[in-house]
Amino acid sequence: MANFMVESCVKFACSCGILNPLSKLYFCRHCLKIRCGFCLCHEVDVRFCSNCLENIPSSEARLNKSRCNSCFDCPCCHHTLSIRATSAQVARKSGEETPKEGDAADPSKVLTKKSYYLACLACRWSSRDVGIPDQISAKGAWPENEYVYQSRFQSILEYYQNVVIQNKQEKQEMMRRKTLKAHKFPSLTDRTGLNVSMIRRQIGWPDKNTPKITKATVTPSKALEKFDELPEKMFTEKLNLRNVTTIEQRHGQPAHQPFTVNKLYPQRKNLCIKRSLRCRQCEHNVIKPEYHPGSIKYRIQLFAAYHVPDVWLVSCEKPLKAGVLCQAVLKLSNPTIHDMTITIMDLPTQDEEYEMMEDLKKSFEKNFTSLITSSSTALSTSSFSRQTSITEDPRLVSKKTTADMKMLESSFILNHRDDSAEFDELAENPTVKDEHKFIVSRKSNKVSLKVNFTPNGDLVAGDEVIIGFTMQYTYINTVSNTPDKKEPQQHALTSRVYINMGRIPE
Amino acid sequence: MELPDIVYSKDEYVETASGNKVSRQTVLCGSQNIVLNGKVIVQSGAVIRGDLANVRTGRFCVISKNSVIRPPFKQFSKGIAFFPLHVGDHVFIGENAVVSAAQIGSFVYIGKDAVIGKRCILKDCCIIEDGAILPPETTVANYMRFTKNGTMEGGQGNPNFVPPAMQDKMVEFTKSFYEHFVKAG
Amino acid sequence: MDVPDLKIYPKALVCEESNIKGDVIVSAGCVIHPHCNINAENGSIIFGENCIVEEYATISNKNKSPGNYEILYIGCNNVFEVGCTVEALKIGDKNVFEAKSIVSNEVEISNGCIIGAGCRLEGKQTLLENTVIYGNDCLQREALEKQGSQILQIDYLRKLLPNYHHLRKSNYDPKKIRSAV
Amino acid sequence: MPIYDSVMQEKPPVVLEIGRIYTKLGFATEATPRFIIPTVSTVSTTEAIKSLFNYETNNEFYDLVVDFFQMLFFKYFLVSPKDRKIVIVESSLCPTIIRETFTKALFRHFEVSSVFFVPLHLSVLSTLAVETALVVDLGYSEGTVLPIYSGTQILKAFQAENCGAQIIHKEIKRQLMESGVSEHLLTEKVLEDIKARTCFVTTFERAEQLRRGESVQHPPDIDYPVKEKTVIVIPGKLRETAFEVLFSIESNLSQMILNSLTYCSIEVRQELAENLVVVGGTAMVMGLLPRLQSELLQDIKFSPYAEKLLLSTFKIHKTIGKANFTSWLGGSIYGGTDLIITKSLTKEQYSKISRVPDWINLEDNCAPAS
Repeated sequence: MANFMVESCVKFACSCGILNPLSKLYFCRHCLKIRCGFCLCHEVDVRFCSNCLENIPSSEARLNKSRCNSCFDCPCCHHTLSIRATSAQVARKSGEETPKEGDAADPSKVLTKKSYYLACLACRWSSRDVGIPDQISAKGAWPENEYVYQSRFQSILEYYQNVVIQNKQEKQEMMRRKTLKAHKFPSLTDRTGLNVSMIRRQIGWPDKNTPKITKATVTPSKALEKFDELPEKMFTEKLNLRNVTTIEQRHGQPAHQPFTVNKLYPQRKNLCIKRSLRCRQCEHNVIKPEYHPGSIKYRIQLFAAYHVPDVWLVSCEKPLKAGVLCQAVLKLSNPTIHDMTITIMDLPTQDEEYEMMEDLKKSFEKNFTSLITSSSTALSTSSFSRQTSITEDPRLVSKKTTADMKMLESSFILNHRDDSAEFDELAENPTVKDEHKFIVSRKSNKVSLKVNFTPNGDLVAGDEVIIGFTMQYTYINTVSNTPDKKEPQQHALTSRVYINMGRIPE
Repeated sequence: MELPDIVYSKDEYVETASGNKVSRQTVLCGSQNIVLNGKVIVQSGAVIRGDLANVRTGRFCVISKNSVIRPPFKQFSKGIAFFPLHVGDHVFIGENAVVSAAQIGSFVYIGKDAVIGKRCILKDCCIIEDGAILPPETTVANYMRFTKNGTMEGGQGNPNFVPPAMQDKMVEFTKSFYEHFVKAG
Repeated sequence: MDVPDLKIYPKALVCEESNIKGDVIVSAGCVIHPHCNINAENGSIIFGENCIVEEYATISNKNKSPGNYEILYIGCNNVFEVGCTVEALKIGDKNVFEAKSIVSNEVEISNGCIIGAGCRLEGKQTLLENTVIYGNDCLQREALEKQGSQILQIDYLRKLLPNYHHLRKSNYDPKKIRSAV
Repeated sequence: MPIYDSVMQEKPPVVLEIGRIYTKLGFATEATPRFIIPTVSTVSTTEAIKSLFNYETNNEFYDLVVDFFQMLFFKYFLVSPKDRKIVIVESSLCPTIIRETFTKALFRHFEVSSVFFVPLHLSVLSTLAVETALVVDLGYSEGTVLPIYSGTQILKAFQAENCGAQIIHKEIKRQLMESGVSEHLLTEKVLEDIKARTCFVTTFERAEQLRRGESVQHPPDIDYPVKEKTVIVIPGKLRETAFEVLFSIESNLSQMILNSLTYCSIEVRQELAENLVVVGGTAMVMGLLPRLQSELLQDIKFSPYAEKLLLSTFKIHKTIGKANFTSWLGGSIYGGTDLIITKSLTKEQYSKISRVPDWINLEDNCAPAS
């Protein structure tokens, strides 16, 4: 209703204690708790290219270093490059190189051929700037800059991998020898190694003598005594700043980090992802987007705004004065299709808040102990991939209220949402007979109410006036996670609401 | 806070049968080529260049003050061609924005002073920040936010940058903008 | 709206709804879109051939000393895109001022430059030829590739715009102007 | 089939080197980092951009770290952090709070399966395939020296001084302000850009001349546009002398190295001096290595080093790849071996002790009483 780009003055406390506007909160249907981006587990769901919107499966993404196959970024300004087509005139005989357009050739022998180059429409960089030849096909094989140290790195890596394995084998060998020595009767036959192979066969290990890895070798780097001195022209020649790359441009190509702009090569575009969010407590998804990169739909979308009544600040008496009673009008709306009974209560005291945190921790610890017992077989990485474990500690709410709010004397009903009502010409007002005094008006699933509060006496000019309350509401759970309970269950849920009423004027 | 009412005088705006509210101070060039699909607000000073190519907007769009909607052109070897510009439903275009996109999806928020370069494609549910500059032919994917610094952030499922329920938010926002855009008296 | 000091060459296209003040000469082949602001109250502005001025573009001759009457010469084939603000001292040929770019009044623009969308250029300086100003930090680089000409766009607009807009009539004899300049 | 192969194919470990200003990140067994990005975090609650190490309270730091890792995994790595193996390249003298916070965020918030801390200086050696070297790391806030002999860090010879980018930026700022450039133009970003694009380390001979106060023909001045605002002149003198602070009295790179050598035992000094390796972003500036060598050869002739050290040659290794990611590369090698399985701190271990075992902590550093 309000402009969502402006920071909302109404914040809800998540179960973990962090304040967020309702639009950033989620509602786990299974725990019946509010969750926020911080206390949910994020997972990479779908990888796609944000330019060509092609879905890229994870195996392919890994193969391509999670970059797009067809889209490129400008090495100069990091904007996406566009593929431009030109029709170049090619002499019929030499069909390989595409000369520049201007080349005048015998018209009888030429043939117009389409060729492509990459151009940036933001900074006007083009692949011709650095001498990359135009390609014949739009998805041309754009040359990749070869990394000179690739093979050297590979040999070093292999060397160390072997060294580590060798060490490990030696250690095992040692252990084996040690245990053999523990035998009371030294076996004379063991010297031949026959026993070993027999035992190996019994265990079911491959019948090979311990695969002795040939001692890996790598030529260690040689330190140099002579270096290239600074070129003399450094001191005399004028440096053209526009030919020198910026740090950002260098870091855009980590492998080469060129100093001059003529070595900037187009970079394959990094992919984007869609995330799914999972409740850490019950392991259910609260958000799961549709696979297709172009889709804006969700397969699971448990936004808090669909389940928790939202609160708006409609108006507030101004100016706010410290220690003086003030009145404000709030509006509540019911997003569900069931009537809600709302009770406005005091916020929990600090002790109660600590207690809540302890409870939350305990519910996690239960899960956690199960992890310890089950994962006694450590090392296996896959076996406990789907288990809850140590998680975030809940926190105290960071904002403190700076006003005393008078609680409403009774609870009230918030009517359910009725989509068809919007189209009804006759906006009939269901007049409730014994309407509470604090209710200003009702309109379909919304209620406006008056609240009174007194900003704390010790507030000075410029201080924020924050009121807070606990809103208890009845919630009908239509999907029960136990199959035997078909009846929708009614729960009384609470959420803590903090409203920033504005500042004490100067 | 709820959106405050924006009150306009009776003489300033023309309301069409389909509920479009168009300021008399707008410049609708080639108005026969402009289609506003209902409940669209076009505020004063806005320029829509229907003369260059067709412009079509969906329902519940807001085209704010002094913004320019200008169909893009592309240069070919033999000449240039202007492309029609289609805007989806529930799109907000901020003040002083310059829009030369080829296509704008639904539930898109374009901040004030933004520049959408030629032939850009804005997919559904994306946000262009105030003052952001989109170079020509940029594609902004769903649930992406193009920032003032020129980066793209967000993505579907990311709790920050773009509200996860962007569709609902934009519907709510443009509808209430329309409801609060009221005639004086 | 009648501007006595506005001189329009034949074959130039000036929309009636454009906002032109002061002494302005529009050479042949120029296209002045509606709702642009050309302010020559401090000193006259002369457009070279084949310039395009788009909506909400503001071109003003911000001559510092009012007594000293200086002319803002704008070369040929310049494009002033939507919402740009240009107060440069001097503008050469084949420049593009992209949407919402701002060039302040101490800058001289040579030829073939592109001031990117939203970029600002302030402070006393002369842009070298083929400079591109781009990005948030208004970085500079040199365009190596030749930029495409705007002639095709002008040809198209010349055919299109008369169908939709009222145009100001050309009121100047080119031969006389040539001797004057 | 060695275990690492299968692990690698499934989920290659991610390798991070989180520097003061730039973070290097990529996957293990890859020859270059995938990205080098500024170490800044977008605070999720306010969407403000903040430097990771610019924090007031530990809790704030934790939140910054969480947001930072969030960005790394979901914007750059594009893999779910859950049950992933992490390699972090870090100085062995990295403050405990940083290490603890990283680990806590990774285990508690991201539920990674293991974290492997690789000592920064040690990891550099693996990229050279040598066992002995004196590693000089020139970062942003400081330069550090740590000799390593036969794969063992000689920690008592560790040296740190403010020979980093920060002091150079300060010097550039000082000189430019002297020449009349107003301070508000000289943001950290501008200073860095001036340094990287125009400055270099001059030759030893010229530096000597400058020190003696002789006049030298400086390289040409450069007109430098500061964003959109104005154009300033970078004097040739600045270009040549900005890096001289690294060889000044207050913070001297060569003396730092020589000091470190004096702390080493006499029999290893020669070998260390012939195996210098300089890494870090500041090491990439043109002309640094020849200059450093000449400075070393000069300083060794004078007291106090002439008496203590009997060295006549200094040799410097050429790093594979660029010097600013050499230590990351070491992490990539370490993460590519079986050590990732044997030497990492696993989730189970962490959940028992809730802290990172460190050599500095006696509880981890004493032989178990038997």
